[in-house]
Amino acid sequence: MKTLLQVTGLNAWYGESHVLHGVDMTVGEGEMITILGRNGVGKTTTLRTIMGILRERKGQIIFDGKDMMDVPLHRTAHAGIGFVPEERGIFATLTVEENLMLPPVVAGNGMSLDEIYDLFPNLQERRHSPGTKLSGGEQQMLAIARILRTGVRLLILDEPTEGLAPVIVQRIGEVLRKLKDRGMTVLLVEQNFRFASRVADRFYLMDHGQMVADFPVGELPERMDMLHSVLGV
Amino acid sequence: MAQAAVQPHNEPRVVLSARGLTKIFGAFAAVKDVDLDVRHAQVHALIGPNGAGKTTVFNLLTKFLQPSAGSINLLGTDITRTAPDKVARMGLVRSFQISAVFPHLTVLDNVRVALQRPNHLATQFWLPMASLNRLNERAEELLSAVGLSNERNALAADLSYGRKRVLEIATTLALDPKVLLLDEPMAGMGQEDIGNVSSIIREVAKQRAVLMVEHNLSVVADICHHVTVLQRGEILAEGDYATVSQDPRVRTAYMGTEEA
Amino acid sequence: MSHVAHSTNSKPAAEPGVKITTSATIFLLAGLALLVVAPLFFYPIFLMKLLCFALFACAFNLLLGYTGLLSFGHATFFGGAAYFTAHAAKVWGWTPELAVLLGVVGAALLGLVMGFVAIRRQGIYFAMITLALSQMFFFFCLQAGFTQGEDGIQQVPRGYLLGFIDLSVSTNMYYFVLGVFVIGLVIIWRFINSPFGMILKSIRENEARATSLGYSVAHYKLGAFVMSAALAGLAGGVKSLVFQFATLTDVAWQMSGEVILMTLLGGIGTLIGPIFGAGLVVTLQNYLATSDFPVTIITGVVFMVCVLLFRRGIIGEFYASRVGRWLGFEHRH
Amino acid sequence: MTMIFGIPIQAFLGQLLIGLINGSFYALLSLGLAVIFGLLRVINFAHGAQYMLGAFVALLLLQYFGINYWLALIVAPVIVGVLGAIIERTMLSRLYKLDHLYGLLFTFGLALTIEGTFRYLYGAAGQPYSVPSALAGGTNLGFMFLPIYRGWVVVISLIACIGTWLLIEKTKLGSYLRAATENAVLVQAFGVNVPLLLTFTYGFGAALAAFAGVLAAPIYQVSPLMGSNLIIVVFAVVVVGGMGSIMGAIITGYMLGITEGLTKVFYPEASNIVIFVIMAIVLLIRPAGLFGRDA
Amino acid sequence: QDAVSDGKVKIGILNDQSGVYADFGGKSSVEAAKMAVEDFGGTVLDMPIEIVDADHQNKPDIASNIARQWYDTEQVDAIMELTTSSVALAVQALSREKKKIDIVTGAATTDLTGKQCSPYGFHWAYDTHALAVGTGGALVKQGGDSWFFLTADYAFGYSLEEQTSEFVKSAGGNVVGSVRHPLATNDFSSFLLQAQSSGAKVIGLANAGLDTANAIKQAAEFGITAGGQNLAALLFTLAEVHGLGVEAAQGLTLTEGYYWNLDEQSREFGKRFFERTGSMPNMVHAGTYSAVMQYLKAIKQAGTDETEAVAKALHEMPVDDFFARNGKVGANGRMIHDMYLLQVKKPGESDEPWDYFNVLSTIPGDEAYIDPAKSGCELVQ
Ligand SMILES: Nc1ncnc2c1ncn2[C@@H]1O[C@H](COP(=O)(O)OP(=O)(O)OP(=O)(O)O)[C@@H](O)[C@H]1O
Ligand SMILES: Nc1ncnc2c1ncn2[C@@H]1O[C@H](COP(=O)(O)OP(=O)(O)OP(=O)(O)O)[C@@H](O)[C@H]1O
Ligand SMILES: CC(C)C[C@H](N)C(=O)O
Ligand SMILES: [Mg+2]
Ligand SMILES: [Mg+2]
Repeated sequence: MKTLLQVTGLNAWYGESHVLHGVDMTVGEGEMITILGRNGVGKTTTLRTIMGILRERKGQIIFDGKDMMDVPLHRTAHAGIGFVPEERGIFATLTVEENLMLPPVVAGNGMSLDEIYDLFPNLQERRHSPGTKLSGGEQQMLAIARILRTGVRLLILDEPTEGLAPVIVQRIGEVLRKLKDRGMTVLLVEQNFRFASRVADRFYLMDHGQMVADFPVGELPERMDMLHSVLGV
Repeated sequence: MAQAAVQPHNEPRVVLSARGLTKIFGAFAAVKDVDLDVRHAQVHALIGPNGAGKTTVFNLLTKFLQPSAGSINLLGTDITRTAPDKVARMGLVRSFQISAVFPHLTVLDNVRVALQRPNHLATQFWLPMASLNRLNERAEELLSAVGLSNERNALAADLSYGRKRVLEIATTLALDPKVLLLDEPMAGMGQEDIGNVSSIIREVAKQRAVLMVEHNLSVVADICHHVTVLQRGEILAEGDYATVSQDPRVRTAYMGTEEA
Repeated sequence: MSHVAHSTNSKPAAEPGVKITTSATIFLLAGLALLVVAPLFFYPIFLMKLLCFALFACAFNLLLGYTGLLSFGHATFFGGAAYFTAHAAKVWGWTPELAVLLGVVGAALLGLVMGFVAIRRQGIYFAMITLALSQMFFFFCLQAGFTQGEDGIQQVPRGYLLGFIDLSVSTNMYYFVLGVFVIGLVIIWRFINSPFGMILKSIRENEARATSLGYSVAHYKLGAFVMSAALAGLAGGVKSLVFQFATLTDVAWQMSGEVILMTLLGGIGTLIGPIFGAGLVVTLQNYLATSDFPVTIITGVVFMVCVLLFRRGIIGEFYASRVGRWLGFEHRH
Repeated sequence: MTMIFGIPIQAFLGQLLIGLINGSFYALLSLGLAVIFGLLRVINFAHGAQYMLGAFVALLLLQYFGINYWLALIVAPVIVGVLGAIIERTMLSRLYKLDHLYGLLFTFGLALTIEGTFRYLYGAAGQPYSVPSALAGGTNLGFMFLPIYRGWVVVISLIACIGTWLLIEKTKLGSYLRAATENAVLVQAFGVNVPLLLTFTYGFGAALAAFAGVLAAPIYQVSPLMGSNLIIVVFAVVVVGGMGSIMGAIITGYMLGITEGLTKVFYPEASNIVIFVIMAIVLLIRPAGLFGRDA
Repeated sequence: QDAVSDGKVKIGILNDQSGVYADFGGKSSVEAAKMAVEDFGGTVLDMPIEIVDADHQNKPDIASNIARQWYDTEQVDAIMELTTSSVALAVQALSREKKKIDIVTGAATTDLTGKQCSPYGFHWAYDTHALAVGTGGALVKQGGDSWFFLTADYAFGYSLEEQTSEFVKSAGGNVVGSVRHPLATNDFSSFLLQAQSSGAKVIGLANAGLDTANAIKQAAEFGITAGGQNLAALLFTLAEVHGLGVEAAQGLTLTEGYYWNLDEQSREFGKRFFERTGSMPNMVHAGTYSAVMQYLKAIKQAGTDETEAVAKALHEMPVDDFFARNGKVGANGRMIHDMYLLQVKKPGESDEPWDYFNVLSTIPGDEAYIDPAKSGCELVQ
């Protein structure tokens, strides 16, 4: 399998606090990876640093053979990475459709508006209402849908199921699998362990700003003890 | 509040109570009609999924946010319209979800700033700084209680995340609050700190009420006498941990089906 | 809660202040000695102007440097006090010390009113509001009878200090100004190194936390604001006696800008930085007053350069420099 | 003579109209400030200087290149806008990471520099710029004699305000702008060149100021200090309006202009300070301003 | 001891060089002073003569700081020009305290030789009284018997308004109102509207420089002149007419103490001045030349530059040059000379550039100026 994303020795800081202490990880083309870890261990930070949002960083990030460390934030998307933030980032002053149309298309293989509305009929229904009038689940759909239009190759999702009803969680699980079938690579941070174990091919376990373990979904049963001690699950 | 005054005789007295607490942001109700009774000498946990409104409840109780509806009563006084600093002076003190220390003050000074108010040494602009030295003894006591004595001269900014949380608890205790509100005090703490802080909380709760938000369910199970589960701004369940954790609604909404 | 005023990585850090190192003491004494003999070498009026502005800048810095509040309206206190003092000395025939005292009290009251309105907002809003309010005061002075409009209060008598020291004698006036300056500095020093100052510092560091500890942030800010206004008034009142003049120049917003420049140039949040800033600006102005080249351009460029390149100011940079640290001035960042 | 509140109705309506004209300038300028502040979180102290620059560029274009008013109305804002963009790119953009106060201080220095330079080169005195012949003269409205040019100012500034509002509310560029106002980092993460957007915004805001400056030239003369006092009034307008909305800036601008005009009728002594008084009152009652969203 | 202190005579020209009054005097006044020094021969009593100058920006405090510094540290012997009454009063008071001579050509208030006169202070070119008599008188004579004033809000404006009002009233007219505007106003529209609705026949502009020019322009814009009301530009000179353009200024009546195209003598100076500055002189420029010249002559006559002696000579010597005909200096320091009532020509009427005025009449000095005995100056017994 071809390596799409290679992260080596990644360190990151928020002002004076050092949050990532040498993160190493590899994401293969077409893989679906889930990062597990307790609150505050640096999962979100890892995603934000890879994305280039957090720029107080050291280390190496290679995406598709390209060194991303000096790429300005607004070029990251054009390189093929899409980001769905934890807080979803729906713009209050924009309508649903404006939100949907906001991110520029970076490659030809993105979904069309029709396809997206097919996938998320709720959004079509509410396309003229302000973004923040949506329910939490709909907001999450919108946040994902928004990126699907752009045609990125690596989708980075931060806790896509947070605070969502199980039925929506299920729907999102289906969508993610569909995307995987289309060959999209997904990097996911997830607290919802059950959900993660249903969709992921491989796991990274994070603690204290580092990756402490890495194993495929098949090894899950024998790793339960470790997960228990690190995650408290 | 009339209802709050009526209490079963076997329960400790209610020191902080909210009735019909509601907060509406624009069109969104972050907190809806929440009733809460926090009792003396008890640790009360507020749990629930992210975005359930826990922090908002904290902000409302401490008056950092003005409730859209409902009333709050602290130690028999209605504080629904009272300013936040006044509430703090009345004995309701909080910590923050994101760490809240004075980064460019030393650890000792952080605690001393907190001690200044109860010791009436805050508005004297004519006294020298040395006048604050009489707070040192108490400050050192607090620091050693939380195990920060060795770092007393370090800048707060230079502490690790967990140590900052510990420092924050020390400054909070310095005010000798009657009701202590802790927002995720264990978040980001190492295991050794968690044990330590758990015992501190247990200790301080002997003479005061503690309300805490906490995702670490083993801590909740361990030290909390009473648990309120919040979901989408509303109370989903209430009771002791054993009861609440068996509630299927709580399991689906918050704990999931896995064992904690 | 807004944290505009204290976002950590941008504000120059607190000054060494609390501990007075030996070298600081030596510098202080040397500086004082220099000021005592200065009139032998320099034009006393120039020195007095310098001292007045230095005190003004220090008073301003008390607010910006130690509370994180950028006031764009300090001309109101400086110029307002100048009017009060001048009026009392000229029209009512008060002795200079009483006239100056009136200026201080007047400035403190103005500070109370302006502060009451302005501290409702933070950061840039605070700056804009103080600016607008001081512009309002400017228009008031333009129209109020006792200020004499564009003419200003002219020929203010310097009078007799305590009724017997003739201040129209330049040397007497100089030592009077020097005395006021030293007293002003001592007050400022005491203020920032007091229990009150400690709370101010903590408010600047983390306003929400200070509130949660039970400190009424607004009252502390207002206290600092009034103190700063009163001291600015002290400087303004004395200045009106030095120049025997009180005019609109002193209440105009450009004056507020000037004092910001002095502080920025010298080093925000350092006790003595503003003195150097004021010295530099006053010297420059003096030098350029009779030349063709307008002061504004230089002022503006210095402003931009300071903001872009050395936000710590002269003294701040010095503290942070190797020599500064070697001499025992630590500068935290 | 018909009286209203003991004032001749003519004087009343006349001052009302003059207030509206002043209000047009307040609206245009506070609009530009609001646009810049919305995205950059910078209080553009140089706004007054850019307004002055607009007038001066128009004057110089006329003097040296014979470019008339109509062309200057477009060319001058473009020149000032580009200048603004250059300043943003090379200097202002370094300050975003810092406390917003530094942006204020920087633009303050910029204002002093620009005004000082023009004062040095052209003196503090104003220079005449004549009303374009097509708009010369006036028309008798019955209650007052309205110079056509001033009528034009009201109309065109209203158009410019509405145009800007449409640009921001109804276009793709506008949606980037609005989104970036809410969450610049995310918009950038989506692949929008937000730094460029910021540069454009600053340039656009400066151009709006310059546009107001060209409009003002025939009325107020072209003088290096024409913007320096105006800007403070506009700050007050902005504080009253609140920083939240574009529409808020526009409406407050007109409203306060008219209020000021009316004060001149009823209590002329207070006309210079009425806006500041209103500001203080609004702050006491609604600290976020009339249309402001942040509290 | 040396007859001349510090081995040189140093004259300071202190005026507005960049503000609303920059054309009125400004840098050109400095040039005029230099011309006088050159014409005098560059030395007096064998000592060099030096001119220094500074911009006081119309701010009395700035002016008095500069003056103080000049006197204290730069051995300046006399300060002249002093545009703007507030400045002139401040500097005259300081000069009196420092025992130095000041000769005012730029400012107008009669207080300089009235309540606030100085034994070492002289007022050279014109004053508010002369303007009231000249321009005010002319308009009253034309039937302008009800006035509304637009007044610059400082000493000069008050003085001009007061004296013109007195004049109007004594001629049987009345003043229906007045409004004060700050120095350097750029929008007069609401003031003009007030003037318009007052219904006064004459709108008296008790201001100067660009303020007047702006008011005139905007009055035309609002159809005020077309509506039958007359404007009285009480202080308006060649420089402002040039700035405003004859088109807009045509027909205005004004009073000056000098006009370059009056006769051979004045033309000769005008031409030379034009060559050096690119513009024709008004009464301030010419007056400054005259004042410097007279001051040097006085030093020569006194044989010293010591203040008392020079002041005495200045008081005693008659003034007779291209600027002042039959000039004499009163005990209050007022230099009394003839003034001219002028009217701006129509656009077609000018024969040559800068030929803007028709001379309506000559106002004899004794009529134009207050009798020193009645000036209220304490120095006049
Ligand atoms: N903007 C910030 N400034 C300072 N510290 C921050 C900031 N954001 C996060 N942190 C800190 O960095 C650490 C890592 O945070 P991060 O958000 O990456 O955790 P996480 O693993 O995503 O947690 P969660 O499961 O709660 O989302 C935490 O200690 C957090 O408090
Ligand atoms: N100022 C605000 N304006 C609008 N909505 C808000 C505001 N503050 C909070 N909310 C919303 O209110 C809801 C409750 O937020 P709150 O912070 O109280 O949640 P929480 O239970 O503390 O969650 P967590 O466990 O993540 O801390 C969220 O949906 C949040 O987006
Ligand atoms: C400069 C002058 C036109 C002003 C006026 N002469 C005065 O005395 O103030
Ligand atoms: Mg996270
Ligand atoms: Mg929370």
